[in-house]
Amino acid sequence: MDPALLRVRGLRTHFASPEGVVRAVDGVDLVVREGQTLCVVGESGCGKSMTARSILQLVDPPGRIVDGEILFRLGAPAEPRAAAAEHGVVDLARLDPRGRAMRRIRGKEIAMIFQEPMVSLSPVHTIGHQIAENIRTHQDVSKKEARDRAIEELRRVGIPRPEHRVDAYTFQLSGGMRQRAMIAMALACRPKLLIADEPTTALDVTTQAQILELLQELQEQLGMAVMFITHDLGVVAEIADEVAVMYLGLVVEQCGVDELFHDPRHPYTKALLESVPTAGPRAKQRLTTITGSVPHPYHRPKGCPFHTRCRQAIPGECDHKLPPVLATGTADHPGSRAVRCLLYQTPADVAAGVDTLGEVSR
Amino acid sequence: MNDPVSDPASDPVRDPDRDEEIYVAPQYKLVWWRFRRNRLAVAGLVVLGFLYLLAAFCEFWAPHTQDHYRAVYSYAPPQRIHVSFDGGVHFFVYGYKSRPDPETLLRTFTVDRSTRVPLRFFPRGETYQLWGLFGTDRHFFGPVKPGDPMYLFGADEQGRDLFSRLIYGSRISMSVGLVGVFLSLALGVLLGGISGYLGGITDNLIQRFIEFFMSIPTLPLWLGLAAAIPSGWGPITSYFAITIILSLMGWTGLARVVRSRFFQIRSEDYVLAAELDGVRRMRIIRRHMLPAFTSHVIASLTLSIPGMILGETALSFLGLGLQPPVVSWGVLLNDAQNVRVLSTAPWLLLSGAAVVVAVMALNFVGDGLRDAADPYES
Amino acid sequence: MTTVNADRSHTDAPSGAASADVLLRIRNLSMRFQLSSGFLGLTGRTSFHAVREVNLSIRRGETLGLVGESGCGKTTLGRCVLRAYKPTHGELAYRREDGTVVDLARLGRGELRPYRREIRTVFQDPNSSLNPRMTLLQIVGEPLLVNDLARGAELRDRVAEVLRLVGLRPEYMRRYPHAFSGGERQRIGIARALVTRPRLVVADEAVSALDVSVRSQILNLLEDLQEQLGLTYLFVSHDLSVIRHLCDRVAVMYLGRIVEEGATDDLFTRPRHPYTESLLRALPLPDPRLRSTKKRVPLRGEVPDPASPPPGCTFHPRCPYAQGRCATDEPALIPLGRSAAARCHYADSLQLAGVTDS
Amino acid sequence: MGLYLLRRVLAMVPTVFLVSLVSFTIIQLPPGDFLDTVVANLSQQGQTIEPAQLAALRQRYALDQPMVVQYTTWITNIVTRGDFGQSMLYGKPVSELIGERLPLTLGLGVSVWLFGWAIALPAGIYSAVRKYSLGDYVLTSMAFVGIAVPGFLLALTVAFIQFRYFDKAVGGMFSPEYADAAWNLGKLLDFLDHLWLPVLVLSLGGIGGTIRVLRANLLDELRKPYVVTARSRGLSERRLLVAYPVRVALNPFIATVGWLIPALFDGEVLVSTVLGLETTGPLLLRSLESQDMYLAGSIIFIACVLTVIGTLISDILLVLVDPRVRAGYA
Repeated sequence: MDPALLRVRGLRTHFASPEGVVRAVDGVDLVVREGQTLCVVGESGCGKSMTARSILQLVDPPGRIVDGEILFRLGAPAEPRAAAAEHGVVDLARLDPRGRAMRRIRGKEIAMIFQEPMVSLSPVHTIGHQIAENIRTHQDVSKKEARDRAIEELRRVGIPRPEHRVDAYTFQLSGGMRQRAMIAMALACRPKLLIADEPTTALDVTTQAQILELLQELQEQLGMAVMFITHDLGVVAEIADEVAVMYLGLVVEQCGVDELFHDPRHPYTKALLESVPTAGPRAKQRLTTITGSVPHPYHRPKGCPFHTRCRQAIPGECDHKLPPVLATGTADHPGSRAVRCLLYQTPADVAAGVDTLGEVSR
Repeated sequence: MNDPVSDPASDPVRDPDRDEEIYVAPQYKLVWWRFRRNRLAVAGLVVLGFLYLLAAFCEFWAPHTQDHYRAVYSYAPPQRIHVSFDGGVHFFVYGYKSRPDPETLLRTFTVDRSTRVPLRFFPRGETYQLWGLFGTDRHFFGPVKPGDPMYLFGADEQGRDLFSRLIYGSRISMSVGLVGVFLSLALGVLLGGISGYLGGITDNLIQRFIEFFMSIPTLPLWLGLAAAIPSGWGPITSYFAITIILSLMGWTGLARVVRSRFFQIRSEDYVLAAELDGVRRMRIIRRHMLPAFTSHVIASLTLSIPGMILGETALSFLGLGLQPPVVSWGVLLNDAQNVRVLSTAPWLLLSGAAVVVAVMALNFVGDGLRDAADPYES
Repeated sequence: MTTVNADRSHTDAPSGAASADVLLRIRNLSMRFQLSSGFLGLTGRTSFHAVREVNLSIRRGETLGLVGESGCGKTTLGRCVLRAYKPTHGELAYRREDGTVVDLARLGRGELRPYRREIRTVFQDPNSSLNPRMTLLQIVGEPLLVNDLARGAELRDRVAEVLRLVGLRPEYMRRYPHAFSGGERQRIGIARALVTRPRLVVADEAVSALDVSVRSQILNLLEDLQEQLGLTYLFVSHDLSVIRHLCDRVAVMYLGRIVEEGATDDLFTRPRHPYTESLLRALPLPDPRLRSTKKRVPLRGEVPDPASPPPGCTFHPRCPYAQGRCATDEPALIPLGRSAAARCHYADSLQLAGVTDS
Repeated sequence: MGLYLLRRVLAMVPTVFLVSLVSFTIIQLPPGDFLDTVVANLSQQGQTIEPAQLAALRQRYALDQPMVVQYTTWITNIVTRGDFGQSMLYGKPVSELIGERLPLTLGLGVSVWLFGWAIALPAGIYSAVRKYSLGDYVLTSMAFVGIAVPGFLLALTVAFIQFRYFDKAVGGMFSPEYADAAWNLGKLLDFLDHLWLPVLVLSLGGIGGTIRVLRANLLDELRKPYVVTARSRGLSERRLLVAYPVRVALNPFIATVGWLIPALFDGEVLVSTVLGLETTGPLLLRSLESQDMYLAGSIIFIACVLTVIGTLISDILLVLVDPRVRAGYA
């Protein structure tokens, strides 16, 4: 139904340092479907930002993509580069990070927005200049035209008096307006995929609501897919179609948003959901916690990375074997889900929600 | 975005056995561990240690005293040390044959392979008072017979041994930087601290004053002040006068460093936390603020020593700084002002090489310290 | 030292509780900051009220939540209570163990020292609030040492005790903060707050910098400690879900003023101030099935510059229910029921939506 | 902007006043007034000076008046008549002596600045962008050497090498045969032939410093998130580098254009002395050696004033290039 726009398989991004190798991303599999929103959720240090950056080959040295494929389906068949790739699909991991092919995808096919617009935008250029530059990088238009387009884009993201604000510098705007400007910039070339790296984390709740609303509106208008990175399960519940849960460089579960909140499979997902205080009916009751904290990347546990904190860990199994991905249905099918956990032995277990201990989850 | 993963170098953890050692390591250890990883800085530190050791015991290291001269060896060229192995290990240099040039009246020297000047460790030579405490005539290295010519770096016009004079010169040249830097530090910490602590209009005034100082060309002013030093002053007085002049110009940078660090640390949460603990002001400064900027200040100090050394060298080279009979590298270079003299005795430039080595070593160490100064920031 | 009459009644404060219950009564508290600019700081001098005429009571043993967007003055209010700032105006009537009441707002540096160990704080950022150059023992033991509460072996014992209390191993007290993870560091911060056996703890965004899984541990810890030690919390946060989980009562701040105050459940299910409603509505709920039930009208505009607040009700430019008089008349804090109040002309008549309970 | 300019120019007044005080103090430092020195010098050479002439000079420079009056007279003479006093060493007005030499000093300064930046800026950028490459190591070590080798030592070494191995005397800006000749192609070439050495020697230290600072600044900028953002929009590396981080990293240099002038005076005194250039540096040195204090003080005063003007230019440039600074004064 909704075919995959981006499919990441076995992605590994490692950082080599004199102290050893940090495996920031270590075998990530995920799928973003056309026109849909995939939320990537996880705690700090789980590699979600690095996964996002790896997709656009924006990892700074000493970081390096060491393995895996990032398959992206290119837009119009007329695209000259697409001819080279089979069925219009390119493996972004194999492109030269500085090459022309990669640059044509950045900003045009896949755009990215970041957490802190103040530092993510140039301090010495006006926002109009930066938007116009983006347009002119990918399209052959005059300066005047690019500027008019920039004003249009600013209006679209709800910045008041855009013909005036187009000449503003980032430090002259409020946090919410900056984030809007960054969105305008990212969407100026109508990308098919927007990667949003914690775009609302630094904002107040009311501003966050405005930005989320805006993103959803624009997504509907422009028909793009969104990969939204966040640590806030509330935000996930608001906007996601599908969710990928990450832990220590691995996607441990990917499924539809409703299944995630109401029928989770992975013990980490379950524990995460239980540990969130809800604004719902209140009782001064203890929260369920996950013991310990996320291990330091230098001390990555063997086997399933979560086994050290997992209530259902099987001694002798989980601390040895890295669980394989068990997927139900085909990855292109909505309603399909994928889990990495030894409690499930077959895809059928995953579908049924029965783990090998015979316990029916929730 | 706050992935600790993004900067793996920030964490020195390697093998778990060392973890506990790192966990309980105080700041100076962490700084040292970080410093140690910078090879250039470590090399600089070794050279620096060597130079200061040389300066501290120069009478012992130098084969001759600084004023020991023999006019017959005027502009005698450097000798090479040879080793012979007949009946044990012996070091020696060849003697000179010389004859006056009829045109220039300067002596020209050739190596005389027939005479050997035997050398040894710990020979007896001229007596000296080490640090004014005790007298001895033992030197580290020198000719077996005190009167024999040994000019490893050549001789100057009066036949004085440049090698010995360089070693003696290191005492003044290397200490000018240290003393000057401490004077600068006193001024800088005082004014920078006042500026940072009081803030407001006081801060503003001190800042304008510092800007004014920084906008004055240093060397002309040094020259002006140095020229005003009465020539009748003794060597020690003029040494301190020169040092004060040098430090007058160097304190502004330090004051700025101190002030900005002060502001930065004062706004740290842990300082507020200490205030809310009921810690008294003096204790906050002593226990919480000073330790946080000592390492930075030491790094800045190290980096400002070279400026002082170069300043002294420049002044003395021009004849406005220290005057003979005081020996410093600058004073020695003063002999090398004339290109014609240089073409006769190019080895006179060796004192310049000493300056370069010292300055580079200090820069390496300072850079290394600066990079290692804050082991907690990633 | 100023002593406030203990049984003075405060009719304008909405707390209906007997005043013996009240640990700290904040009356008409204002905090104004000076901003200077220009050459030598002489040319321009502006000031703004970060906190304006706040009245609030904190009762013994309760958790009072203080919520609002960034820049609303909640942190400043917390720091006034801690006397990190000297309030420009108003009273901080603090009831001591023996029943006497002291106005903390008027005390000087030296006079404050005895109260520093009774009113403690937990900081937001466990990385910057712990001196990286001091060991756990030095950090946690410092308040004991400087207040002459303990030294030597006794100090060590008390530090060990409080470390155990917050779930850290006392063997670690020779370690430096860099040896600990974020959650553990926050525990150290809590240990430092508790080591003097305080009565009131001001927690300023104490769990905001933490990861979800660690945050729940710390929230549980704070609750357990309150029960064990009979602590009173002033919990400052922008996170409504944490506030709802932890707090008994909530005060909502906007542009330096309290705009609404009430018992947590009441305030969440039936807000009385339009701003509270907007906050609640903006809060993302962790259940995708609630998506359709929410009205999707985000709050318009942005928080105005506190240096030049709008006339009348400061919220009126963004308020969906604003009427003519809102732009001119400043509403008073209207008491609503037993311990609630809202600063809105129409607090009685508006039917505002709270959080729908699933 | 206009207001800002006005404020900055006004702020210069106290600085210039302070600088003049310092210079005047230097003039006054040696014991006795300068006429005493003149008389002493002349009598050493067996000459005398007319008492009437002496009295006239004394009155002109208010030497018999209190210090305040002397200072006022000195500064008034400078401001109103451009009269910096009399050099007793050369027996000429100071203004004339400085007027002869200042153009060459400033010309040398501009050449040093242009040459230095032409070398150092590309080198610094290269060094930062290709961090830890062979080129970076080579440039960084050269920068270290450049900082550590004092200019005069380098000048001395080069002069020695030229004298010893190329049999070429170094000194002056012209060969003897062109010294008094009118300007023609030959003289120009001869001038350039003499110019390269001082320019090279004088710029070396600055080049080293610039490379190191620019490299550090640029490395800081390259780490900033806005670079990643720009890259994520598909900009080519070269455009991205020039349009964003380099521009920001260069700002501190623009801010310090003004400091180049004192730096020039610092380096120039020694190098010109060694190389025998007819600039203000050796003049200052000679005047100091012979205690010709009006000349010395005036040179220091002019150097300081030029520095203040340079700082002003820097500030204006910085406002022009950096919108953040501009907004602060808008």
